[in-house]
Amino acid sequence: MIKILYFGRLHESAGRRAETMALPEGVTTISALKHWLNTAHELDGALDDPSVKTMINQALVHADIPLNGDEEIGFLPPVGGG
Amino acid sequence: MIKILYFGRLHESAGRRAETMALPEGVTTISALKHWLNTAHELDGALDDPSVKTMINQALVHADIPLNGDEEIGFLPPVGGG
Amino acid sequence: MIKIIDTPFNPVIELEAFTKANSDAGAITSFLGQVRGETGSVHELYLEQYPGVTKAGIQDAVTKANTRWTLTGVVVIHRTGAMGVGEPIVLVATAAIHRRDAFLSCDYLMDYLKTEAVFWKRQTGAHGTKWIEPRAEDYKDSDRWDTL
Amino acid sequence: MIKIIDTPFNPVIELEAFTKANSDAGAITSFLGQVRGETGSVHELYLEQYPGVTKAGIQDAVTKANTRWTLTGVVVIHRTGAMGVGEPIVLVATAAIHRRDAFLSCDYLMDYLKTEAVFWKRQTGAHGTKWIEPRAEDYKDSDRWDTL
Repeated sequence: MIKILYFGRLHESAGRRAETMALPEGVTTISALKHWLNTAHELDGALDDPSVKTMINQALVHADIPLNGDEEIGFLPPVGGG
Repeated sequence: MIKILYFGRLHESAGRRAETMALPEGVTTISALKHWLNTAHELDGALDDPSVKTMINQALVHADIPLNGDEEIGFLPPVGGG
Repeated sequence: MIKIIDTPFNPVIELEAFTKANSDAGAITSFLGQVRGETGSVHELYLEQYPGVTKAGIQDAVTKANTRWTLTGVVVIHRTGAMGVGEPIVLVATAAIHRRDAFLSCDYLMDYLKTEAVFWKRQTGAHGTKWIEPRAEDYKDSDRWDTL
Repeated sequence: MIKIIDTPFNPVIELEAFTKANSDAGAITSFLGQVRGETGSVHELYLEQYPGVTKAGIQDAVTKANTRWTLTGVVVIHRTGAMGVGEPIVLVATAAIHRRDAFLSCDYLMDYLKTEAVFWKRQTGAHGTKWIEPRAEDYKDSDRWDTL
Protein backbone atom coordinates (compact mmCIF):
# COMPACT_ATOMS: atom_id res chain seq x y z
CA MET A 1 0.00 0.00 0.00
CA ILE A 2 1.13 3.55 -0.65
CA LYS A 3 0.42 6.32 1.79
CA ILE A 4 -0.25 9.74 0.27
CA LEU A 5 -0.06 12.98 2.27
CA TYR A 6 -1.49 16.33 1.13
CA PHE A 7 -0.15 19.42 2.91
CA GLY A 8 -1.29 23.01 3.27
CA ARG A 9 -3.83 24.18 0.73
CA LEU A 10 -3.52 20.85 -1.12
CA HIS A 11 -5.41 19.04 1.59
CA GLU A 12 -8.32 21.36 0.97
CA SER A 13 -8.13 20.84 -2.82
CA ALA A 14 -7.92 17.06 -2.41
CA GLY A 15 -10.57 16.99 0.28
CA ARG A 16 -8.30 14.89 2.51
CA ARG A 17 -5.03 15.09 4.41
CA ALA A 18 -3.97 11.52 3.74
CA GLU A 19 -5.04 8.38 1.98
CA THR A 20 -3.75 4.84 1.76
CA MET A 21 -4.25 2.78 -1.39
CA ALA A 22 -2.78 0.13 -3.61
CA LEU A 23 -1.06 1.54 -6.69
CA PRO A 24 -3.82 2.00 -9.28
CA GLU A 25 -3.62 -0.39 -12.22
CA GLY A 26 -1.11 0.74 -14.84
CA VAL A 27 0.50 3.31 -12.50
CA THR A 28 4.18 2.51 -12.01
CA THR A 29 5.92 5.88 -11.60
CA ILE A 30 5.45 9.03 -9.53
CA SER A 31 4.47 11.12 -12.55
CA ALA A 32 1.82 8.58 -13.54
CA LEU A 33 0.51 8.62 -9.95
CA LYS A 34 0.32 12.41 -9.94
CA HIS A 35 -1.60 12.33 -13.21
CA TRP A 36 -3.97 9.69 -11.81
CA LEU A 37 -4.57 11.67 -8.57
CA ASN A 38 -5.08 14.95 -10.45
CA THR A 39 -7.89 13.28 -12.33
CA ALA A 40 -9.37 11.19 -9.51
CA HIS A 41 -9.60 14.12 -7.10
CA GLU A 42 -10.36 16.76 -9.76
CA LEU A 43 -7.29 18.73 -8.75
CA ASP A 44 -7.09 20.72 -11.98
CA GLY A 45 -3.42 19.73 -12.35
CA ALA A 46 -2.48 21.10 -8.92
CA LEU A 47 0.01 18.27 -8.28
CA ASP A 48 1.86 19.14 -11.50
CA ASP A 49 2.29 22.78 -10.51
CA PRO A 50 6.06 23.40 -10.46
CA SER A 51 5.73 25.05 -7.01
CA VAL A 52 4.47 21.77 -5.53
CA LYS A 53 7.29 19.52 -4.37
CA THR A 54 7.09 15.78 -4.12
CA MET A 55 8.70 13.64 -1.42
CA ILE A 56 9.02 9.87 -1.54
CA ASN A 57 9.75 8.38 1.86
CA GLN A 58 10.47 11.91 3.13
CA ALA A 59 13.12 12.67 0.49
CA LEU A 60 12.61 15.23 -2.27
CA VAL A 61 12.41 13.77 -5.76
CA HIS A 62 12.79 15.67 -8.99
CA ALA A 63 12.94 12.89 -11.60
CA ASP A 64 10.21 10.45 -12.59
CA ILE A 65 10.91 7.67 -10.07
CA PRO A 66 9.42 4.14 -10.34
CA LEU A 67 7.18 3.15 -7.41
CA ASN A 68 7.17 -0.17 -5.54
CA GLY A 69 3.73 0.35 -4.06
CA ASP A 70 4.84 0.63 -0.42
CA GLU A 71 6.04 4.23 -0.31
CA GLU A 72 5.01 7.27 1.74
CA ILE A 73 4.43 10.05 -0.78
CA GLY A 74 4.07 13.68 0.27
CA PHE A 75 2.86 16.60 -1.84
CA LEU A 76 4.16 19.93 -0.52
CA PRO A 77 3.00 23.39 -1.59
CA PRO A 78 5.61 26.16 -1.05
CA VAL A 79 6.65 26.30 2.61
CA GLY A 80 6.53 29.67 4.29
CA GLY A 81 8.12 29.08 7.66
CA GLY A 82 6.25 29.25 10.94
CA MET B 1 30.68 71.66 51.12
CA ILE B 2 31.84 69.73 48.07
CA LYS B 3 31.22 66.03 47.68
CA ILE B 4 33.94 64.08 45.90
CA LEU B 5 33.38 60.60 44.42
CA TYR B 6 36.14 58.22 43.36
CA PHE B 7 35.12 55.39 41.04
CA GLY B 8 36.65 52.09 39.98
CA ARG B 9 40.35 51.74 40.68
CA LEU B 10 40.52 55.37 41.83
CA HIS B 11 38.70 54.55 45.05
CA GLU B 12 41.47 52.13 45.85
CA SER B 13 44.17 54.68 45.02
CA ALA B 14 42.45 57.37 47.09
CA GLY B 15 41.65 54.97 49.90
CA ARG B 16 38.02 56.10 49.88
CA ARG B 17 34.92 56.08 47.69
CA ALA B 18 33.69 59.49 48.70
CA GLU B 19 34.55 62.46 50.87
CA THR B 20 32.85 65.70 51.78
CA MET B 21 34.89 68.81 52.52
CA ALA B 22 34.99 72.55 52.28
CA LEU B 23 37.01 73.83 49.34
CA PRO B 24 40.62 73.95 50.59
CA GLU B 25 42.01 77.43 51.02
CA GLY B 26 43.19 78.94 47.75
CA VAL B 27 41.44 76.29 45.64
CA THR B 28 38.89 77.94 43.33
CA THR B 29 38.83 75.78 40.16
CA ILE B 30 38.52 72.10 39.29
CA SER B 31 42.14 71.88 38.10
CA ALA B 32 43.39 73.37 41.34
CA LEU B 33 41.24 70.89 43.28
CA LYS B 34 42.63 67.96 41.30
CA HIS B 35 46.16 69.16 42.00
CA TRP B 36 45.36 69.52 45.69
CA LEU B 37 43.78 66.02 45.91
CA ASN B 38 46.64 64.41 43.96
CA THR B 39 49.00 65.73 46.63
CA ALA B 40 46.78 65.20 49.70
CA HIS B 41 46.01 61.55 48.84
CA GLU B 42 49.41 60.81 47.28
CA LEU B 43 47.72 59.84 44.02
CA ASP B 44 50.85 60.24 41.92
CA GLY B 45 48.95 62.50 39.49
CA ALA B 46 46.25 59.89 38.86
CA LEU B 47 43.50 62.54 38.65
CA ASP B 48 45.40 64.35 35.89
CA ASP B 49 45.66 61.20 33.78
CA PRO B 50 43.91 62.05 30.48
CA SER B 51 41.95 58.79 30.69
CA VAL B 52 40.29 59.98 33.91
CA LYS B 53 37.15 62.02 33.25
CA THR B 54 35.75 64.62 35.60
CA MET B 55 32.08 65.28 36.23
CA ILE B 56 30.69 68.28 38.07
CA ASN B 57 27.12 67.77 39.22
CA GLN B 58 26.98 64.67 36.99
CA ALA B 59 27.99 66.52 33.80
CA LEU B 60 31.30 65.95 32.06
CA VAL B 61 33.66 68.91 32.14
CA HIS B 62 36.67 69.44 29.95
CA ALA B 63 37.69 73.03 30.71
CA ASP B 64 39.03 74.45 33.97
CA ILE B 65 35.73 75.35 35.65
CA PRO B 66 35.48 77.65 38.72
CA LEU B 67 33.98 75.97 41.80
CA ASN B 68 31.35 77.43 44.16
CA GLY B 69 32.11 74.99 46.93
CA ASP B 70 28.77 73.12 46.85
CA GLU B 71 29.30 70.76 43.91
CA GLU B 72 29.26 67.00 43.52
CA ILE B 73 32.51 66.11 41.79
CA GLY B 74 33.11 62.66 40.27
CA PHE B 75 36.40 61.21 39.03
CA LEU B 76 35.83 58.46 36.49
CA PRO B 77 38.45 56.04 35.15
CA PRO B 78 37.65 54.60 31.70
CA VAL B 79 34.30 52.80 31.74
CA GLY B 80 34.19 49.32 30.36
CA GLY B 81 30.52 48.45 30.33
CA GLY B 82 28.94 45.82 32.51
CA MET C 1 16.60 20.14 21.91
CA ILE C 2 13.89 20.49 19.29
CA LYS C 3 10.22 20.17 20.12
CA ILE C 4 7.32 20.52 17.70
CA ILE C 5 4.10 20.40 19.65
CA ASP C 6 0.42 20.88 18.89
CA THR C 7 -0.59 22.13 22.36
CA PRO C 8 0.22 25.47 24.03
CA PHE C 9 3.60 25.83 25.75
CA ASN C 10 4.81 28.24 28.40
CA PRO C 11 7.93 29.98 27.07
CA VAL C 12 8.92 31.17 30.53
CA ILE C 13 9.07 27.66 31.96
CA GLU C 14 11.03 26.47 28.94
CA LEU C 15 13.49 29.36 29.27
CA GLU C 16 13.90 28.70 32.97
CA ALA C 17 14.94 25.11 32.30
CA PHE C 18 17.28 26.23 29.53
CA THR C 19 18.84 28.94 31.68
CA LYS C 20 19.43 26.46 34.50
CA ALA C 21 21.02 23.97 32.15
CA ASN C 22 23.31 26.73 30.82
CA SER C 23 24.14 28.62 33.98
CA ASP C 24 27.83 28.78 33.05
CA ALA C 25 27.21 29.96 29.50
CA GLY C 26 27.79 33.67 29.97
CA ALA C 27 25.40 34.64 27.18
CA ILE C 28 21.86 33.47 26.47
CA THR C 29 19.79 34.98 23.67
CA SER C 30 16.17 34.07 23.19
CA PHE C 31 13.45 34.93 20.76
CA LEU C 32 9.76 34.44 21.36
CA GLY C 33 7.27 34.74 18.54
CA GLN C 34 3.62 35.21 19.41
CA VAL C 35 0.49 35.41 17.25
CA ARG C 36 0.02 39.05 16.28
CA GLY C 37 -3.35 40.72 16.23
CA GLU C 38 -2.69 42.80 13.07
CA THR C 39 -4.99 45.57 14.28
CA GLY C 40 -7.62 43.12 15.34
CA SER C 41 -8.06 41.38 12.03
CA VAL C 42 -6.49 37.99 12.81
CA HIS C 43 -8.46 35.57 14.93
CA GLU C 44 -6.55 32.37 14.43
CA LEU C 45 -3.28 31.12 13.03
CA TYR C 46 -3.06 27.49 11.98
CA LEU C 47 0.28 25.78 11.34
CA GLU C 48 0.76 22.41 9.75
CA GLN C 49 3.97 20.38 9.78
CA TYR C 50 5.18 17.30 7.92
CA PRO C 51 6.05 15.04 10.86
CA GLY C 52 9.63 13.89 10.49
CA VAL C 53 10.49 16.19 7.60
CA THR C 54 9.86 19.44 9.51
CA LYS C 55 11.94 18.34 12.48
CA ALA C 56 14.76 17.04 10.28
CA GLY C 57 14.96 20.43 8.59
CA ILE C 58 15.16 22.26 11.92
CA GLN C 59 17.76 19.78 13.16
CA ASP C 60 19.81 20.52 10.07
CA ALA C 61 19.64 24.28 10.75
CA VAL C 62 20.68 23.69 14.38
CA THR C 63 23.62 21.59 13.21
CA LYS C 64 24.65 24.40 10.83
CA ALA C 65 24.41 26.92 13.68
CA ASN C 66 26.58 24.70 15.86
CA THR C 67 29.13 24.50 13.08
CA ARG C 68 29.22 28.23 12.48
CA TRP C 69 29.18 29.44 16.09
CA THR C 70 30.46 28.09 19.38
CA LEU C 71 27.37 27.23 21.36
CA THR C 72 26.84 25.47 24.66
CA GLY C 73 23.13 24.88 24.11
CA VAL C 74 20.21 25.38 21.72
CA VAL C 75 16.50 24.93 22.22
CA VAL C 76 13.82 25.28 19.56
CA ILE C 77 10.15 24.88 20.45
CA HIS C 78 7.57 25.31 17.70
CA ARG C 79 3.81 25.13 17.90
CA THR C 80 1.55 23.62 15.28
CA GLY C 81 -2.22 23.51 15.08
CA ALA C 82 -4.62 26.35 15.81
CA MET C 83 -3.41 29.33 17.86
CA GLY C 84 -5.19 32.45 19.04
CA VAL C 85 -3.82 36.01 19.19
CA GLY C 86 -1.08 36.36 21.81
CA GLU C 87 -0.29 32.64 21.94
CA PRO C 88 3.38 31.62 21.66
CA ILE C 89 4.31 30.20 18.25
CA VAL C 90 8.04 29.73 18.55
CA LEU C 91 10.79 29.97 21.12
CA VAL C 92 14.46 29.81 20.20
CA ALA C 93 17.19 30.15 22.80
CA THR C 94 20.92 29.82 22.28
CA ALA C 95 23.63 29.76 24.93
CA ALA C 96 27.27 30.59 24.34
CA ILE C 97 30.39 31.73 26.07
CA HIS C 98 30.42 34.87 23.94
CA ARG C 99 27.63 37.32 23.31
CA ARG C 100 27.99 37.57 19.52
CA ASP C 101 27.72 33.80 19.09
CA ALA C 102 24.49 33.74 21.10
CA PHE C 103 22.93 36.66 19.18
CA LEU C 104 23.92 35.57 15.69
CA SER C 105 22.92 31.93 16.11
CA CYS C 106 19.50 32.86 17.53
CA ASP C 107 18.92 35.32 14.70
CA TYR C 108 20.04 32.72 12.13
CA LEU C 109 17.75 30.02 13.49
CA MET C 110 14.79 32.40 13.55
CA ASP C 111 15.44 33.33 9.93
CA TYR C 112 15.42 29.63 9.04
CA LEU C 113 12.22 29.04 11.00
CA LYS C 114 10.40 32.04 9.49
CA THR C 115 11.38 31.43 5.86
CA GLU C 116 12.56 27.92 5.10
CA ALA C 117 11.12 25.68 7.79
CA VAL C 118 8.61 23.14 6.53
CA PHE C 119 5.39 24.68 7.80
CA TRP C 120 2.18 25.65 6.11
CA LYS C 121 0.39 28.58 7.60
CA ARG C 122 -3.29 29.46 7.43
CA GLN C 123 -4.66 32.68 8.81
CA THR C 124 -8.27 33.29 9.77
CA GLY C 125 -9.46 36.84 10.30
CA ALA C 126 -12.08 39.39 9.52
CA HIS C 127 -11.56 38.78 5.80
CA GLY C 128 -11.84 35.00 5.94
CA THR C 129 -9.28 32.23 5.78
CA LYS C 130 -6.16 32.20 3.61
CA TRP C 131 -2.92 30.28 3.29
CA ILE C 132 0.07 32.60 3.78
CA GLU C 133 2.92 32.71 1.30
CA PRO C 134 6.46 33.69 2.43
CA ARG C 135 7.11 37.44 2.51
CA ALA C 136 9.88 38.83 0.31
CA GLU C 137 11.24 40.56 3.43
CA ASP C 138 11.74 37.19 5.12
CA TYR C 139 13.71 35.85 2.18
CA LYS C 140 15.95 38.92 2.33
CA ASP C 141 16.66 38.25 6.02
CA SER C 142 17.58 34.68 5.27
CA ASP C 143 19.85 35.70 2.39
CA ARG C 144 21.98 37.70 4.81
CA TRP C 145 23.65 34.53 6.04
CA ASP C 146 25.02 33.49 2.66
CA THR C 147 27.59 36.25 2.77
CA LEU C 148 28.88 35.64 6.30
CA MET D 1 11.88 50.15 32.32
CA ILE D 2 15.44 50.40 33.59
CA LYS D 3 16.54 48.87 36.87
CA ILE D 4 20.03 48.96 38.34
CA ILE D 5 20.08 46.82 41.46
CA ASP D 6 22.71 45.57 43.87
CA THR D 7 20.94 42.36 44.84
CA PRO D 8 20.36 39.20 42.76
CA PHE D 9 17.43 39.15 40.37
CA ASN D 10 15.56 36.29 38.73
CA PRO D 11 15.62 36.83 34.96
CA VAL D 12 12.81 34.36 34.39
CA ILE D 13 10.39 36.24 36.63
CA GLU D 14 11.36 39.52 34.96
CA LEU D 15 10.86 38.03 31.50
CA GLU D 16 7.51 36.59 32.49
CA ALA D 17 6.26 40.03 33.51
CA PHE D 18 7.65 41.55 30.33
CA THR D 19 6.11 38.87 28.13
CA LYS D 20 2.71 39.36 29.78
CA ALA D 21 2.89 43.11 29.31
CA ASN D 22 3.74 42.59 25.62
CA SER D 23 1.49 39.68 24.73
CA ASP D 24 0.42 41.37 21.50
CA ALA D 25 3.95 42.25 20.41
CA GLY D 26 4.57 39.41 17.98
CA ALA D 27 8.33 39.40 18.62
CA ILE D 28 10.28 39.43 21.87
CA THR D 29 14.05 39.14 21.94
CA SER D 30 15.95 38.81 25.17
CA PHE D 31 19.56 38.59 26.21
CA LEU D 32 20.77 37.31 29.54
CA GLY D 33 24.37 37.80 30.60
CA GLN D 34 25.70 35.69 33.44
CA VAL D 35 29.06 35.64 35.23
CA ARG D 36 31.34 33.29 33.31
CA GLY D 37 33.67 30.87 35.01
CA GLU D 38 36.53 31.33 32.48
CA THR D 39 37.66 27.75 33.04
CA GLY D 40 37.33 28.06 36.77
CA SER D 41 39.57 31.06 37.24
CA VAL D 42 36.98 33.71 38.12
CA HIS D 43 35.46 33.62 41.58
CA GLU D 44 33.78 36.99 41.74
CA LEU D 45 32.79 39.87 39.53
CA TYR D 46 32.24 43.25 41.12
CA LEU D 47 30.46 46.07 39.29
CA GLU D 48 30.31 49.67 40.39
CA GLN D 49 27.92 52.30 39.02
CA TYR D 50 27.73 56.08 39.34
CA PRO D 51 24.18 56.44 40.67
CA GLY D 52 22.24 58.78 38.40
CA VAL D 53 24.89 58.95 35.69
CA THR D 54 24.84 55.24 34.86
CA LYS D 55 21.05 55.13 34.60
CA ALA D 56 20.90 58.35 32.54
CA GLY D 57 23.32 56.80 30.05
CA ILE D 58 21.23 53.64 29.72
CA GLN D 59 18.07 55.73 29.39
CA ASP D 60 19.72 57.63 26.56
CA ALA D 61 20.57 54.36 24.76
CA VAL D 62 16.98 53.14 25.21
CA THR D 63 15.69 56.41 23.76
CA LYS D 64 18.01 56.00 20.76
CA ALA D 65 16.77 52.42 20.27
CA ASN D 66 13.18 53.64 20.38
CA THR D 67 14.00 56.25 17.77
CA ARG D 68 15.73 53.81 15.46
CA TRP D 69 13.33 50.86 15.71
CA THR D 70 9.61 50.48 16.29
CA LEU D 71 9.32 48.92 19.74
CA THR D 72 6.38 48.21 21.98
CA GLY D 73 8.49 47.66 25.09
CA VAL D 74 12.03 47.59 26.49
CA VAL D 75 13.35 46.33 29.80
CA VAL D 76 16.93 46.63 31.04
CA ILE D 77 17.96 45.14 34.36
CA HIS D 78 21.58 45.44 35.44
CA ARG D 79 23.26 44.13 38.56
CA THR D 80 25.94 45.95 40.51
CA GLY D 81 27.99 44.82 43.48
CA ALA D 82 29.62 41.44 43.97
CA MET D 83 28.43 38.48 41.88
CA GLY D 84 29.49 34.84 41.82
CA VAL D 85 29.90 32.57 38.78
CA GLY D 86 26.57 31.81 37.10
CA GLU D 87 24.78 34.81 38.62
CA PRO D 88 22.78 37.02 36.24
CA ILE D 89 24.50 40.33 35.41
CA VAL D 90 22.21 41.82 32.84
CA LEU D 91 18.88 41.18 31.18
CA VAL D 92 17.68 43.09 28.15
CA ALA D 93 14.39 42.34 26.47
CA THR D 94 12.78 44.18 23.59
CA ALA D 95 9.30 43.69 22.17
CA ALA D 96 8.20 44.69 18.68
CA ILE D 97 5.65 43.98 16.03
CA HIS D 98 8.41 42.83 13.70
CA ARG D 99 11.19 40.35 14.37
CA ARG D 100 14.08 42.42 12.96
CA ASP D 101 13.23 45.39 15.18
CA ALA D 102 13.27 43.17 18.26
CA PHE D 103 16.59 41.51 17.37
CA LEU D 104 18.45 44.63 16.31
CA SER D 105 17.36 46.76 19.25
CA CYS D 106 18.30 44.08 21.78
CA ASP D 107 21.69 43.62 20.13
CA TYR D 108 22.22 47.39 20.04
CA LEU D 109 21.38 47.86 23.72
CA MET D 110 23.66 45.00 24.74
CA ASP D 111 26.50 46.56 22.77
CA TYR D 112 25.94 49.81 24.62
CA LEU D 113 25.80 48.04 27.97
CA LYS D 114 28.95 46.01 27.34
CA THR D 115 31.10 48.81 25.97
CA GLU D 116 29.90 52.31 26.83
CA ALA D 117 27.73 51.98 29.89
CA VAL D 118 29.11 53.70 32.99
CA PHE D 119 30.26 50.69 34.97
CA TRP D 120 33.58 49.78 36.52
CA LYS D 121 34.33 46.11 36.67
CA ARG D 122 36.64 44.25 39.02
CA GLN D 123 37.36 40.57 38.65
CA THR D 124 38.63 38.31 41.40
CA GLY D 125 40.04 34.94 40.46
CA ALA D 126 42.90 32.51 40.90
CA HIS D 127 45.34 35.24 39.90
CA GLY D 128 44.06 37.90 42.27
CA THR D 129 41.94 40.98 41.75
CA LYS D 130 42.05 43.31 38.76
CA TRP D 131 39.99 46.07 37.21
CA ILE D 132 38.91 45.13 33.69
CA GLU D 133 39.46 47.43 30.73
CA PRO D 134 37.13 47.32 27.70
CA ARG D 135 38.05 44.68 25.11
CA ALA D 136 38.89 45.83 21.57
CA GLU D 137 36.30 43.28 20.33
CA ASP D 138 33.56 45.05 22.26
CA TYR D 139 34.42 48.39 20.71
CA LYS D 140 34.23 46.79 17.27
CA ASP D 141 30.73 45.48 18.04
CA SER D 142 29.61 48.91 19.12
CA ASP D 143 31.07 50.55 16.01
CA ARG D 144 28.77 48.45 13.84
CA TRP D 145 25.86 50.72 14.65
CA ASP D 146 27.46 53.88 13.29
CA THR D 147 27.05 52.64 9.72
CA LEU D 148 23.41 51.62 9.95
